[in-house]
Amino acid sequence: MLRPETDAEAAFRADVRAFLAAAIPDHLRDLTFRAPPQDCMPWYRALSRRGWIAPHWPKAFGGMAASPVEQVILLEEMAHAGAPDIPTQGINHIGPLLMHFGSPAQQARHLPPILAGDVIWCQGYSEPGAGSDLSALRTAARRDGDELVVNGHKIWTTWGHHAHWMFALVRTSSAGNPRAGITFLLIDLSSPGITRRPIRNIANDDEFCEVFFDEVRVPLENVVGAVDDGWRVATALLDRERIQLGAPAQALRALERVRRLAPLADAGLADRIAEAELAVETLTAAFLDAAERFAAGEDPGAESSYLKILATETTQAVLDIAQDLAGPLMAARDPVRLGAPLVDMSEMFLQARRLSIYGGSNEIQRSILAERVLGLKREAR
Amino acid sequence: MLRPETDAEAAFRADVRAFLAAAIPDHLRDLTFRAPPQDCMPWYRALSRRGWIAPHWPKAFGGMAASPVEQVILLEEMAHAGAPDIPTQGINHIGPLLMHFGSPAQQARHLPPILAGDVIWCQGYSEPGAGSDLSALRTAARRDGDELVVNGHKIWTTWGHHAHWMFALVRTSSAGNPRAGITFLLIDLSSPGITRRPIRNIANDDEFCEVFFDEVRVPLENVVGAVDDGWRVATALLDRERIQLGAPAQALRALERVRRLAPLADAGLADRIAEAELAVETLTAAFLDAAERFAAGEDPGAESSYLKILATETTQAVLDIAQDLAGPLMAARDPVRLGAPLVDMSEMFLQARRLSIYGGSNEIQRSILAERVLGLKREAR
Amino acid sequence: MPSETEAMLAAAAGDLLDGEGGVARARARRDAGGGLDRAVWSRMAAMGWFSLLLPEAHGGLGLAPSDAVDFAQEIGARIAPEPVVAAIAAQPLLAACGTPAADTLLARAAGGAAVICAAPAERTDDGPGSAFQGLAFAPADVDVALAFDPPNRRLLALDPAEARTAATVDGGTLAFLADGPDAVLVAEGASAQAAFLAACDVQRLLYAAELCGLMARALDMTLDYMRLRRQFGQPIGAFQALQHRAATHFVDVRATRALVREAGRAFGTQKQSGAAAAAKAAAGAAALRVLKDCIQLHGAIGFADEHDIGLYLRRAMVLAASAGTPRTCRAVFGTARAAELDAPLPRHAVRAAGPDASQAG
Amino acid sequence: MPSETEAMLAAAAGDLLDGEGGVARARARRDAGGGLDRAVWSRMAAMGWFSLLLPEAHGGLGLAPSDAVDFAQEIGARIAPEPVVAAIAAQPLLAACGTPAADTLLARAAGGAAVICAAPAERTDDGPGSAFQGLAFAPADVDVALAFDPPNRRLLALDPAEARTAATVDGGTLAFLADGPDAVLVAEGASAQAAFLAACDVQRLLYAAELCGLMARALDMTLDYMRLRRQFGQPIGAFQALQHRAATHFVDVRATRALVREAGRAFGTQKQSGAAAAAKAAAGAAALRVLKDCIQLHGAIGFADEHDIGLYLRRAMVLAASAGTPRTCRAVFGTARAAELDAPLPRHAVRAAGPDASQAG
Repeated sequence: MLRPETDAEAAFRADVRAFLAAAIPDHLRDLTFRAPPQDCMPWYRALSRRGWIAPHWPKAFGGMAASPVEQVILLEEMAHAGAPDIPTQGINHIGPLLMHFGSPAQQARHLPPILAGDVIWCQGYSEPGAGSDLSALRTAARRDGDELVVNGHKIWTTWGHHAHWMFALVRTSSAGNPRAGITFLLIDLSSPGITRRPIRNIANDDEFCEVFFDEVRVPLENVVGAVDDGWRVATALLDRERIQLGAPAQALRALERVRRLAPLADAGLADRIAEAELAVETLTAAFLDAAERFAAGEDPGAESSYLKILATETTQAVLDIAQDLAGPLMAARDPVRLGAPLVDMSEMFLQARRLSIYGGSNEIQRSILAERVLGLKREAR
Repeated sequence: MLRPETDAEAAFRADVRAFLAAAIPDHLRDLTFRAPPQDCMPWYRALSRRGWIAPHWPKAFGGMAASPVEQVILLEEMAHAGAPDIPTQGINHIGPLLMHFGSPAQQARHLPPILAGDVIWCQGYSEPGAGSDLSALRTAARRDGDELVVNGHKIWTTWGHHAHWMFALVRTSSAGNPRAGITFLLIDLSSPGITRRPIRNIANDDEFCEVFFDEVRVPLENVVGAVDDGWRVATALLDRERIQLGAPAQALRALERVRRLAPLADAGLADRIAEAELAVETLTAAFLDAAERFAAGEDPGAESSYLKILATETTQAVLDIAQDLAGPLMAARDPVRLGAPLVDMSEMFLQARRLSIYGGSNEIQRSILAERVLGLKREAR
Repeated sequence: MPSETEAMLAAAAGDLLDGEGGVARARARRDAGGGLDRAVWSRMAAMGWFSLLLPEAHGGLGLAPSDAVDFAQEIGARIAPEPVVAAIAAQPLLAACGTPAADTLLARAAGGAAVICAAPAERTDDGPGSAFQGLAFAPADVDVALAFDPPNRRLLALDPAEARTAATVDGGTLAFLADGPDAVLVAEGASAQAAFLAACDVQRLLYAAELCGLMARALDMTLDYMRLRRQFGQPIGAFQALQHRAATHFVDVRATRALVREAGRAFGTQKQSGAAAAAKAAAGAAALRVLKDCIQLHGAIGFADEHDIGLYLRRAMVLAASAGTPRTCRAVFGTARAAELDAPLPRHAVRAAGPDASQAG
Repeated sequence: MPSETEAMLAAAAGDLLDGEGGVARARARRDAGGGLDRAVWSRMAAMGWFSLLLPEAHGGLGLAPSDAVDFAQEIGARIAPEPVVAAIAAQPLLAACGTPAADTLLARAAGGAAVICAAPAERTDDGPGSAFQGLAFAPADVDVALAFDPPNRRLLALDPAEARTAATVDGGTLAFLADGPDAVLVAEGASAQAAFLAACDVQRLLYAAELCGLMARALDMTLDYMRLRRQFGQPIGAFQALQHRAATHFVDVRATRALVREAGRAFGTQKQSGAAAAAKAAAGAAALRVLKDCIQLHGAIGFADEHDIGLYLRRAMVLAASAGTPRTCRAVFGTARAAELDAPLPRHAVRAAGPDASQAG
């Protein structure tokens, strides 16, 4: 962050830094992957007790109502301290959505456990036949009394096998436009009829899974918004999501890798290191700008697709630089300490492939920008 | 070129180098732009007298039937010596086409003056409404006795205002498929009814022009192939053209700029210089490979689109490196000699914008590759 | 989000430049072979443009550099050929010197009578065989260029008309400033150096802003073209491969603008020099990236001089080269960042007076 | 255009590897946590794979390195996990040494009984605080690694089982070879150095070929996927933005393959080391570029381990890091090229014996 900090912000940074130095358990420090929830929930709860688990939540819902600058300070210090990446589906996704679209009962039931770290959420959007094209989803729910009965198959569900609840899109009607007839549903994953199968990713972690639904009964009170109106709810979620997908969380973690490898650099790599610093500083500025506009009441709308592209491709570009710095050890899977710096970036490099695929692939984001923001007309088909 | 040269090839290289050292007039040496034909025709004729004007033409038509290796030797030495870029529409385009599709009378009439440097040709394909989409062309020719009468408007005609003859595509029928009803025509530009207007390019050179046709009478004997069959003739030309568009002529000239600026480089730029050398070596290898396959009888076909992309984007990438090397003088239009090296690349940088637009834009080439070589099905529209 | 002052300044800049003829002026100057339009310059001076950053005590508007970011974007959007940014940086520099020579120059500059610019250090160490030991480059059509001689810590006033020159791709002329018998000593010592380096920072920030305005407008022109131009029976903007490239440029433009604004906020702190260099590095590189593809997206007409997009590319080359190329500025930023990372908390103290060695070379 | 020998060799390699299980072997080894399948290794040895380049006088096939380019491509296409290339380079190296120690090792290697590899110099000068002064990296599951100690010009035989190790992303294990009490001196002096450097050149060329085969197959897999996978009612290969990226990768794959073949022709000339480094630099960089986007073009399934494309990316990382990263190899090539440009005609004399200083560090 280039701007000067106020005294209060500087004090906050010092506070965060001191807390992180003391509070991060050694076995969770400097991880290059997202640790499974059971490993990092103690850390989640420690942040929660300190009041820093939900920086961007309003105070009314138990958040810290952090300013964008405070959010960046937290992210910078967490990256610098090597804090682990925590599950964010509750904090960043379903939490803010319930604040806007949830009933008071839904809010009262679901928000406190998210803050406390007692419940882990996962997102049930993608299906084998509906990835970037969510409107093609086929997991169906039929009405039966006060319940919806769900049958189908979700995939690429991050931490789905560790989660307690899923927020999902299900088809409740097949009439009309494929985007109509979709319902936004909260599903208790301990319900009978649910089978979960972990999927190993290319970095060899079981980070996501498939979830099969066989006559799973979900009470109607778990519908967010109205039945058949889930597309609107989810789209709003996607827009909000994109602001947090644009936070420099991963990019700062990647930059930390570059900084630690910097002592290995010859003169020819100094420019590459400066490129990495500059790229992350640019992303940070873009996030601050967007978050401040959003905080001031502007609708992020489709334009914020640009942040998601920027954040994910910045992270990947920074890890390419880390790869250059690692030299002949770029393919080492184990952390290797040959001299002073620890070479430990290949797992993060592999994990980062996910960033431009998930959360709406960057291809989809570019098409959204082109069509909705730049006014470039789509081909008639 | 990485391969070893035979004794004969090494002798040829020495011969070329000695000739170039003596024969290039000083005022034509090290130009960063394509000099107007009237300036460089003496050099064209000097090469012609030496027998090196048409390296890839067969001996039967007065060429030197040079092997691909000899062609590369010529290009490498010409770039190294700072030889000027000569008009190539006759040598590379209409000449080879007439060898395949021209009548004996057309060959006898047109090939010797191309070799001698007595006649300059230009290409009349593009029109204001038909750039990448040549099938949309509207310049029309109607039959009147033994003549075709041409009306219309060609644009982006390189050296059109200096040329004696144009080979053009004109519409002779508007029935059926837009690619049918096109005729390939040789037009004497001294015919009555032709108006030419030079167009200045972004490097401030009058390198191309518009040509207007108002009731221009062209004898039927100037049709190449059959009336209404011009698309086939021109497409074959495009395929052959692409092989020469893939020659490392421009890339080697750009690399020469990098080499001359290399003394200005700090340690951080050594890798960039090696990148430039490597990129041009890669292009050279690709050209040799394709030219040898072509010489052995393989049809270059659509696949050779890849060479055009590679050659033009390599040249542009090398000039980006030259720009980095030029540092604060990257925007100097005048050649500047501050220390030992002459900084003189901005005009070449601007001229190189053309490469990825002309000769079938690189977007078109990528679509050709995707559809015809990679088997990726086009969207139904 | 720009303040009211910033927005007013920017709007006034746009109005004046549009009233003078907009982009056509850049073309006209190029066609005329360079030269400054003194009448336009006087009107700019009368609007107070060159004393925006001059302290109020000296008769200026006393604004912060960040207040001029949007203003500079408007200049860039219209590729105005005048050395506005260099002139803006000169006045606070002269005011900070406080010497009689500086006061005399400041008086000449104030009314727009004399065109006085700060010329950032671009010392070219040519090595053996060099005929030139230069201090800096400056537009050739200014009356006085202020350049700094680092080894002797002297701020010099030089006449570019006496210098070697070379044409630039935008139709301007660059003077290679060297110390010589005609050089006038304006000030010297550490405080002169600090003031000069601050003027360099101002230029980097505002050139970066100018580049942002330039590339944003160039992209808008390109999008307009993509919506209108038809090929294969459709507007070319309908083709997904082009759409995705346009989206990439939109990301570049937006993000760079955010960085430049953010860098403006660092002025007056320790981070000023690093931030200004970061902004200039990012904007120079992004503008070249975006403009090269804007030409390509225009196709053949983009390569024709008659279309304005080529003027934007050429101006981008000149601005990217001014006051530090992207590589030079990345090096300054990288060095500043490395020093910061070594420093203990708090990272953000108010900037101490004194020269920044990383920029002196 | 490959000769008949080259084509036969390549076809035989493909047949053997397909018969052993193809890509599934790479996955199986990864799942098993590494380790060499000695039975497969013996069958490769029985086919003469490791003595392809061994002179006929020593019982080898006496082929030129360029003859093995297509062969290595077939290995890369199937991401065979064995250190075939390093073993191929070891035998002519041992033959060139001519010492009793070398002859003993050669005899052990010949039948495939011992897995003996040349380990290219990757000396890591770790600076202060380092616990390790390494000579080279080698696969941990070989019996003997041949490494060179440049300051003392000694070719050493080392046992990787005695070395520190680290897992690699493809499931293999890398040993960090250091001089130590168990090192066996194989040969020394200038001729040993020249033979070792030639073995490095062979590895660079053949790793480059392996990378070519790998990326060509990965692109084919991606194109297959693009033709089948449907989104928005169409195969994703119908989307122009993806088509153009696939076309870019096709260009990369074709051009790199041409360069690697061309580099093979330089063996035996002065240009050998530069050409081998050029091939390795280009292939390593291109493979990483292409593979990263192959994952992206596959979308979510590309990020899942169950799809083979991820195995290709991981193998590409290992091969790109072997015998010189792209940056290291560009530096070697750049230095060689600069020396060539300074040299007078003829540029292409037959290579003089003797070490190439650019590679010794």
